[in-house]
Amino acid sequence: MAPINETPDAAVPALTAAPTATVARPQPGTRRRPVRPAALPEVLPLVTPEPQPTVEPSYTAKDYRSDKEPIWCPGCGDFGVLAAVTEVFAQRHMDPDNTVLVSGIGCSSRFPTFLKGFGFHSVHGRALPVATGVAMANPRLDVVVVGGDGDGLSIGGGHFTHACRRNPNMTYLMLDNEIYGLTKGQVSPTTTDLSLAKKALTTPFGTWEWPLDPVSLALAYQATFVARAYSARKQEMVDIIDRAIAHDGFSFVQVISPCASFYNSFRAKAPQVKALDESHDTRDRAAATALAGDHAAVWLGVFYQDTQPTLRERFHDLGELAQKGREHVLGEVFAKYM
Amino acid sequence: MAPINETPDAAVPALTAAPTATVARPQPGTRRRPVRPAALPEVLPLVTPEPQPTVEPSYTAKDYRSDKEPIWCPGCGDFGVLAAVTEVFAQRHMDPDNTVLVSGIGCSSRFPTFLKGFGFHSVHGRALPVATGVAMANPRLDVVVVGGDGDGLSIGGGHFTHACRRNPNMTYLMLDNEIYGLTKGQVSPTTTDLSLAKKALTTPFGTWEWPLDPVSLALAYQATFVARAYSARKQEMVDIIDRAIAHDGFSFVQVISPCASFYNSFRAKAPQVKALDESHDTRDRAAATALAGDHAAVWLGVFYQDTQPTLRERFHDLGELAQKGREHVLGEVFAKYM
Amino acid sequence: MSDFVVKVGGEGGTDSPTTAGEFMAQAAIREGNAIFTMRSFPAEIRGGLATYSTRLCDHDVLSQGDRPDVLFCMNQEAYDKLVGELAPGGVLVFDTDSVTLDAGAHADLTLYGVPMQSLAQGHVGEKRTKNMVLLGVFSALFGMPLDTLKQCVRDKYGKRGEELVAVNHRALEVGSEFVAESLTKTDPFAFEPHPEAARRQMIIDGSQAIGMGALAAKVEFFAGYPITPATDVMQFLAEHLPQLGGQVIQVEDEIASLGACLGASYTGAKSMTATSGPGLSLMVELLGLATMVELPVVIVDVQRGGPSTGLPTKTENGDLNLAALGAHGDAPRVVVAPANVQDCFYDTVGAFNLSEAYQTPVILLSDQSMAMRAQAMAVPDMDAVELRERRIVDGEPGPGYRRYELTSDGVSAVALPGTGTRAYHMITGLNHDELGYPSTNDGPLSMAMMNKRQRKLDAVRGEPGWSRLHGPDEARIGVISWGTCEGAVAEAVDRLNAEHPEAARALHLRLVWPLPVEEIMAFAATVKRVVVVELNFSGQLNQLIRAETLLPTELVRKFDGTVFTPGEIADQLRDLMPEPVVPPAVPSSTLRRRPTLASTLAK
Amino acid sequence: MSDFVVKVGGEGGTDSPTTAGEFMAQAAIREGNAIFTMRSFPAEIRGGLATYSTRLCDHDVLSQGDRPDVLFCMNQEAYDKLVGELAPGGVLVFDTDSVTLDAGAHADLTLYGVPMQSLAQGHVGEKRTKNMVLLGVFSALFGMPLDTLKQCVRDKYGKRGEELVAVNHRALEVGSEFVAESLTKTDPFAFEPHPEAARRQMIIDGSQAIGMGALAAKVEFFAGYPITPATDVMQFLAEHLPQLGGQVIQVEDEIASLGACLGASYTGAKSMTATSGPGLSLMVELLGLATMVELPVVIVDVQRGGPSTGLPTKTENGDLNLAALGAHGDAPRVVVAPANVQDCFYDTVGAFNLSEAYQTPVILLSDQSMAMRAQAMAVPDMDAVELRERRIVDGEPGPGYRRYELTSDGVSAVALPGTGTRAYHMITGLNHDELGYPSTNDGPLSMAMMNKRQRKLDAVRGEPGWSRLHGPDEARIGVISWGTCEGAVAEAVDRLNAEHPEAARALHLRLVWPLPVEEIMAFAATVKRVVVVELNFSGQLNQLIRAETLLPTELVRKFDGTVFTPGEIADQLRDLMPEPVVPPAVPSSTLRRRPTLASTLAK
Ligand SMILES: Cc1ncc(C[n+]2csc(CCOP(=O)(O)OP(=O)(O)O)c2C)c(N)n1
Ligand SMILES: Cc1ncc(C[n+]2csc(CCOP(=O)(O)OP(=O)(O)O)c2C)c(N)n1
Ligand code: SF4
Ligand code: SF4
Ligand SMILES: [Mg+2]
Ligand SMILES: [Mg+2]
Repeated sequence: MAPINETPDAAVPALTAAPTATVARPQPGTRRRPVRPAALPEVLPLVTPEPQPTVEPSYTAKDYRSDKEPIWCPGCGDFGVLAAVTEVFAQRHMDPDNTVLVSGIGCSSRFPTFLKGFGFHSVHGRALPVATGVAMANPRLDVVVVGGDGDGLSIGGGHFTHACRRNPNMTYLMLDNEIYGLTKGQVSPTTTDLSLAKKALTTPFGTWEWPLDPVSLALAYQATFVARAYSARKQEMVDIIDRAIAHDGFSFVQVISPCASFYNSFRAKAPQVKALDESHDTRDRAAATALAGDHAAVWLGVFYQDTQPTLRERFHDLGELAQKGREHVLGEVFAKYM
Repeated sequence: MAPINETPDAAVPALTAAPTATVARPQPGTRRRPVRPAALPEVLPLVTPEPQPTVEPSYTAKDYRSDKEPIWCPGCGDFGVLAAVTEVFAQRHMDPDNTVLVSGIGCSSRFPTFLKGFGFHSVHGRALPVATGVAMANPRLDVVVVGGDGDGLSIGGGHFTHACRRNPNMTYLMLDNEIYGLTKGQVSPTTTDLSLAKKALTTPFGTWEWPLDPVSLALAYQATFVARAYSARKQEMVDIIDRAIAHDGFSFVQVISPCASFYNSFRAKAPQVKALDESHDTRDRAAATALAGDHAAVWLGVFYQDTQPTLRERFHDLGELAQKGREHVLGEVFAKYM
Repeated sequence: MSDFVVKVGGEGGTDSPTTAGEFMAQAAIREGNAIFTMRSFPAEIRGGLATYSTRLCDHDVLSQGDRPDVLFCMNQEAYDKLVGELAPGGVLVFDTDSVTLDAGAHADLTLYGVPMQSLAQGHVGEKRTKNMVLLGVFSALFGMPLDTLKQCVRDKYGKRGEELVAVNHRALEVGSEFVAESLTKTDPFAFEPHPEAARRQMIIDGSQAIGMGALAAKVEFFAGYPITPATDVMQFLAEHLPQLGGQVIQVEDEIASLGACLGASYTGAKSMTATSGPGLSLMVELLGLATMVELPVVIVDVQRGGPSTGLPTKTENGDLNLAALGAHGDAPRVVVAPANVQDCFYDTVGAFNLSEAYQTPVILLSDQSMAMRAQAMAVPDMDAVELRERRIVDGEPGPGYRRYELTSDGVSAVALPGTGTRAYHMITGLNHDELGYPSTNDGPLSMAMMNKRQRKLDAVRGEPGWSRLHGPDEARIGVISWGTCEGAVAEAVDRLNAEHPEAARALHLRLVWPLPVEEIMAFAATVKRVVVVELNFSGQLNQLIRAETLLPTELVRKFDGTVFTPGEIADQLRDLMPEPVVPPAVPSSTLRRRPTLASTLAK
Repeated sequence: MSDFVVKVGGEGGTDSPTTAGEFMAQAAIREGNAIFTMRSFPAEIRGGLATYSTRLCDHDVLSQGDRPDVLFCMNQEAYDKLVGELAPGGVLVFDTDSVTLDAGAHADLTLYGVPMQSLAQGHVGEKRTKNMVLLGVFSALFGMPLDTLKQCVRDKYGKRGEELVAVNHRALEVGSEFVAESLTKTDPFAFEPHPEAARRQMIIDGSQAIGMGALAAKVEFFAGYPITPATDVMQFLAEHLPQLGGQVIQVEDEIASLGACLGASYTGAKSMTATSGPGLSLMVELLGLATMVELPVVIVDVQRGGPSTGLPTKTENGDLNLAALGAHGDAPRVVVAPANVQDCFYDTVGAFNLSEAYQTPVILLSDQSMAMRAQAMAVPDMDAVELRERRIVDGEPGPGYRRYELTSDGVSAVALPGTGTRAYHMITGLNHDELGYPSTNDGPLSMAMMNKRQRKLDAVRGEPGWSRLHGPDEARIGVISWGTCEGAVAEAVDRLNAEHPEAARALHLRLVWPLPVEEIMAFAATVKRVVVVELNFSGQLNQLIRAETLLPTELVRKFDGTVFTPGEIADQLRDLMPEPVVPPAVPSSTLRRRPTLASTLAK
């Protein structure tokens, strides 16, 4: 997503981004498709270009807040994420008129309410399909999806897979508190601590189900930007989310954001989290996968990034292919069936 | 799943299985749960034990066929899988009375129709939840799930994730033809070949979506048995499926089973498939993951296997935990609310 | 006779008004009174205004009543939002430390100011006992024996240590003493203890009652996905079912919930799931499958305000259309709806019975108000609870076994896997033959199977015991209701009959689909005008009744997220009252009467 | 006047009876005749019996007719399964190489044996031209000009080379010559060419027509998931929409389909998805969301036989309940149902118009029979097609922008993201205020919003042009129908009126929800008895009509997976005919009549 005060095709130096190379994934035989050049198309397929409004450069983080006060519990990790997101919006001079926040249902999914911009608070687990429609129909919009671990990995888990492999241009922040917050505390697919699980409402005797790691999944699903941040480490979080929004394609950030009320893991997480080493090569998916599954630490930072054609470019191509030497007006379609 | 002519608790030497060690996955900090001992409980929680009928030892592969002729197209890969499955059933002396085949919708999902036993042909994408209910409610049954790549990775993709991490005792055969067969040819999440995709009905200009690899996903989902077979290599397929059924827990086999009518990839696959090296350590998830993502070949064989508590054992434990020092009759429950 | 409504309002997280209300209700039960409670929660996850209201009544109670007679306000928000609800001549008790009254208002109210905050902090030394101070005040002002409250406190906190009990007892006394020393009672409300009438009863809410009903029906398998206000059912069963040998699993979504239940049911296990509207919407495809393969399963829908995410913490009886008719193609199924906590227990047993006996999915429609409401209920006599079981194949029926045999009652015997029947067969959502195998090209066979499924439902229509009558045998107006409205309807009917004899009578349906048409026609023949009362926008039951009976009904509805009060219904019925001239067209005696459970209401 | 039905049956994979049928139909159009076709497929993925039937008529045609008059059997299975369908006095043409007739049967039929297989193999040298030999036989026996068939063949295969054309032409001649040399025509059926009346028309099926209608409505976004028999709509749009600048995406399931459409619609794009019953069942939750957030979207449901997986290759009009009422809570939405291929085009445009104008989801119910049926249709005059657009905010409305302003017609202006309005707001499935923000504790507001949503629907009820009348102005029997039954109903009505003047008239509804109650009442006032004809088990429209009008309707239904024939309906109507004594109770002239499109039917 390009900041709106630049023309969309200009190259935007990401504020904190590590060098992002165009990495060709291995392509032997017919098993993988050829990689397309990374240039952006000049013409967008669907929406008539609208004049791009510019935002006051004086917008500060708090100007990106709506006038609604968050209804989260005191101490909820989501407050930190909200602060980081508004700061990223400010430093990227994002235009609220051009920003669409999409969410499902959950504490974290209340996010759009508290931001200035356009918000679509849909139903539980369906944020990604909705956001895909938004991003496809108007590729000039900056689309940010926010939701919980339950929303994204339990009821919505089937959509996460396909959003990653389609690579639409949007940023997905999964606010992972390892619990269902809004429904007052049940285990989620990421719940790791057996003793905490026992306090959850529907598993009084605990649960043994193997926890899922969202970063590992995004990597297996071939996402082109995969990162992990921690709600209690703000500047790092700002940097990571900034890079995610700057990424051209689907960017996924697992934000560890503990629930103060039903599964407060701030204390447990603090000693485990560590920033990824500078030397980690974000173009190396295998290394990223190994680090994601590493049990020695909960690594924070950008695990993986590469440049692949986005859904928008693919559909642009498809439109061009379709339009070559074929009917362009309705009458010609009719004529074909006579 | 134990063959029915032995008592369920007896150790069953798998016919062709490599040595399966009890591998403890790494467990640092609170991030992972302790591994439980692998012993099977004596008492099963729910169903009153029924006398276990034994099957005629003279049952041959064809005795496991129902009297319905498959309605598949001539040349369909699924015929080979059917032959292999009946052969495995015969060599394991499985009791049809104790065998439940569960499927969704698709050409491959017609499988239960052609086998002797109990079959539940449910709706598109829901075979795994249904099978989980079957396996939980009567843990003595041998449960085999059969379905397509669309059924299991597209509409049913969200369930696949959770079936793997729950580790119910069942075998899931995904008959992967990289296409939607029953609906006459649309791209599926595993479609790899761009030129074939263009011939698919709903993508006349091709598709660029990154194909999913079922084996990689099952590994990321923490499945305890992950394998790949090829419909045109029967004995190997028999061996793999046999080991899958012998596995105690959730066993996943991707069976490459080309569609003769809409995406005939027999020719393309033949030179790509290769049996995994004998030296591959099936207890090494990282190595398995690397091989699954390998672009040099389509490896066949057992990628990974370990022993973890199954859903059945977990619920047994849970029941024991629950029953310790608590009410065991309804009256005591009532009393608690007075 | 004493009968008044006490409401307590305060900050959910800190004032804990709900705990005060719960002790009030429990003590009343022990003093031989009847109660009817209601809770409300704030939209915030934590904090915000929470309320608890209890109707205290020394005779049987049918509804939550009209407006609160006594209001305790623990903070300013409670005062601002709730004082307008008070009945004329009511009593306002407020925390002088945190509430500022509107100057000059409330001339018609009795006001008692109590420095609850300072009493708790200063005299008890523990701010959090404010709700106990409040209870002490309540005890002294309205005559609730303090010892009974103390005993309730001991029973609840005893195992957590004597100190906790002591500090709470102290707070009760502080409140009570404050009244004795500083207030003079000027209002007419008085609690009347009847300890001699007290029975040992459970105090449970609708969701706990559903859970108990499932245990009583010998449920074996429960799969669910959390959703407000249905999670409590799963929570109850997660705690108790494993101890009785069954299994409870939280799965990845509502589709998986019902899928797993169908799988479990296929092996013969009694299976259940519980959800609310959005979850039921997701289950529609599998509900159709359940009908088609004829698998028993009970689906509890604790209805909340709709449509869509709607009003998750409010109530509505708005899922009837979906429950009865939500299917592609015609997929007959059964819908039952309890009217109160006791029904929640017995109708859950009934739902399992219908489901197993007819091999059909049964949807049980509870709602948020029932789930949030505690009522007293006598411990069920399990010997009197009849359980019905599935028709099962025993032994080996031989190779021609017909899973879907076209029997005269539509019910066919099931061969379960793993039970030695060797009756191999498959079940499928495709049209199938009697053996169970797909058949998609045989029109007469598909019709025969459709008729078979409907035949079962037609038999359910005649199942006895699923309705209740209230009021005289004949009346000018006849009210038909379903869901949570029964109590308010019954009270409204009583009031009208007190004004004019034979003004009104009521028929309350708990089997709502298939519709008991004969019973409705018989009822209609005893009245001049039929009015349907329900808690949704479009009058969903009303439409079904009109379609099946062509009765020119009137509709009284409410759809603001709250339940009816008896007064609201009585007012609307008065407007609809026909002139008391002509006798009913058909003499009621000529119409067959079915036995009803009228007398069991609120017993 | 010529009017007869020709059916061709053979092995789907090898005999290609469908291709023969298609050429027959196309040639008939070019010869100025009207056609009405039907196809059937085997349950097997490949192979099995396939049939194609064409009614050939030198005047307008309303339905597929009753039974085939002429049957071509290309193999034994076709003979075994189809010969019983032939009308008495019909003609059987069979392949003597592969069909053995039942000895002694068929005394009432005209029989022509043709060695199709050997002619194709021996005389043409290409076994696969058997269907062309058949066409040559057809041409010579029934008078279809051979040159026209040849031209059709050239138009289709020309670009694939002269050789292919030549071999097929040769086969046509071989067939035709065989008749001239070896057969003597003894039957009465004769095709009457009217080349002078031929218009240039499209021959398309219902799904192609829906796709074209969407293009005409300027659809911009389509997301879908394959399902029989709806995939054709996606397939059509996948081929054509990208060329007109729109997007088509196949997503992971039906929930994602509707989710993506709602997202696209949120940006202002006209969006559509297409599915069949099982997919619609999965969409129920998001349909409720669409109503709640007031987003336009068109959902096509190509109905197939239900319930559950049911009869995927058969037809039914059984999804009306789900489409109209399938929601938790009350979620008003619009349901329209075309009756023929031409409607499929215009009603799709109409569906988009209603959807955008009223900001509401619109479900369009087509069915398998319409999807599989080719009809001729004049090229639409796009200048005459009116498009209605969403009420959009232009410029900057300022900070108080109310997305859900409570307007008198219920429609509020939308600010789209990215269009410079700066009208920041959110939309949510929760109850919300006029600004769009969640509000879950304000009863009057929730009620106002519910009324707003219903207000829009009430306006839709009055939209003109969504019904058609057939028959005289008054009649003894009045038939109301929806879906694919119209043609058969109209023919049945004509037959009855030919027997007795003013015997029957018909009202066909294409807007089925909200129900046009006034129009139905006006129609009912012109007849003595109202009969509802529909293609499902429970009479879904019938129930809705009864609920809303209390009319004592009769139901004529069919649910074996096939469409009605005119004869079947006529038979049932005769049984229901009331005695022709009393005039209608209300003089019809006193009732307001709405303009209808009766005259446009099948023009
Ligand atoms: C279809 C459906 N099922 C269930 C729910 C209830 N529900 C709301 S939010 C939620 C889970 C919340 O957990 P998560 O997504 O992790 O978000 P959090 O509240 O923890 O931020 C559930 C189960 C719902 N709204 N809709
Ligand atoms: C809810 C629903 N959506 C769509 C369909 C249509 N459908 C049936 S099978 C199928 C996909 C088949 O592909 P796959 O699962 O790969 O099985 P295959 O036929 O290739 O063996 C689809 C889309 C359906 N039956 N139900
Ligand atoms: S419940 Fe947990 S996740 Fe939800 S707002 Fe409260 S602290 Fe945050
Ligand atoms: S369509 Fe393909 S997958 Fe289906 S039966 Fe035919 S060959 Fe097999
Ligand atoms: Mg969470
Ligand atoms: Mg497939």
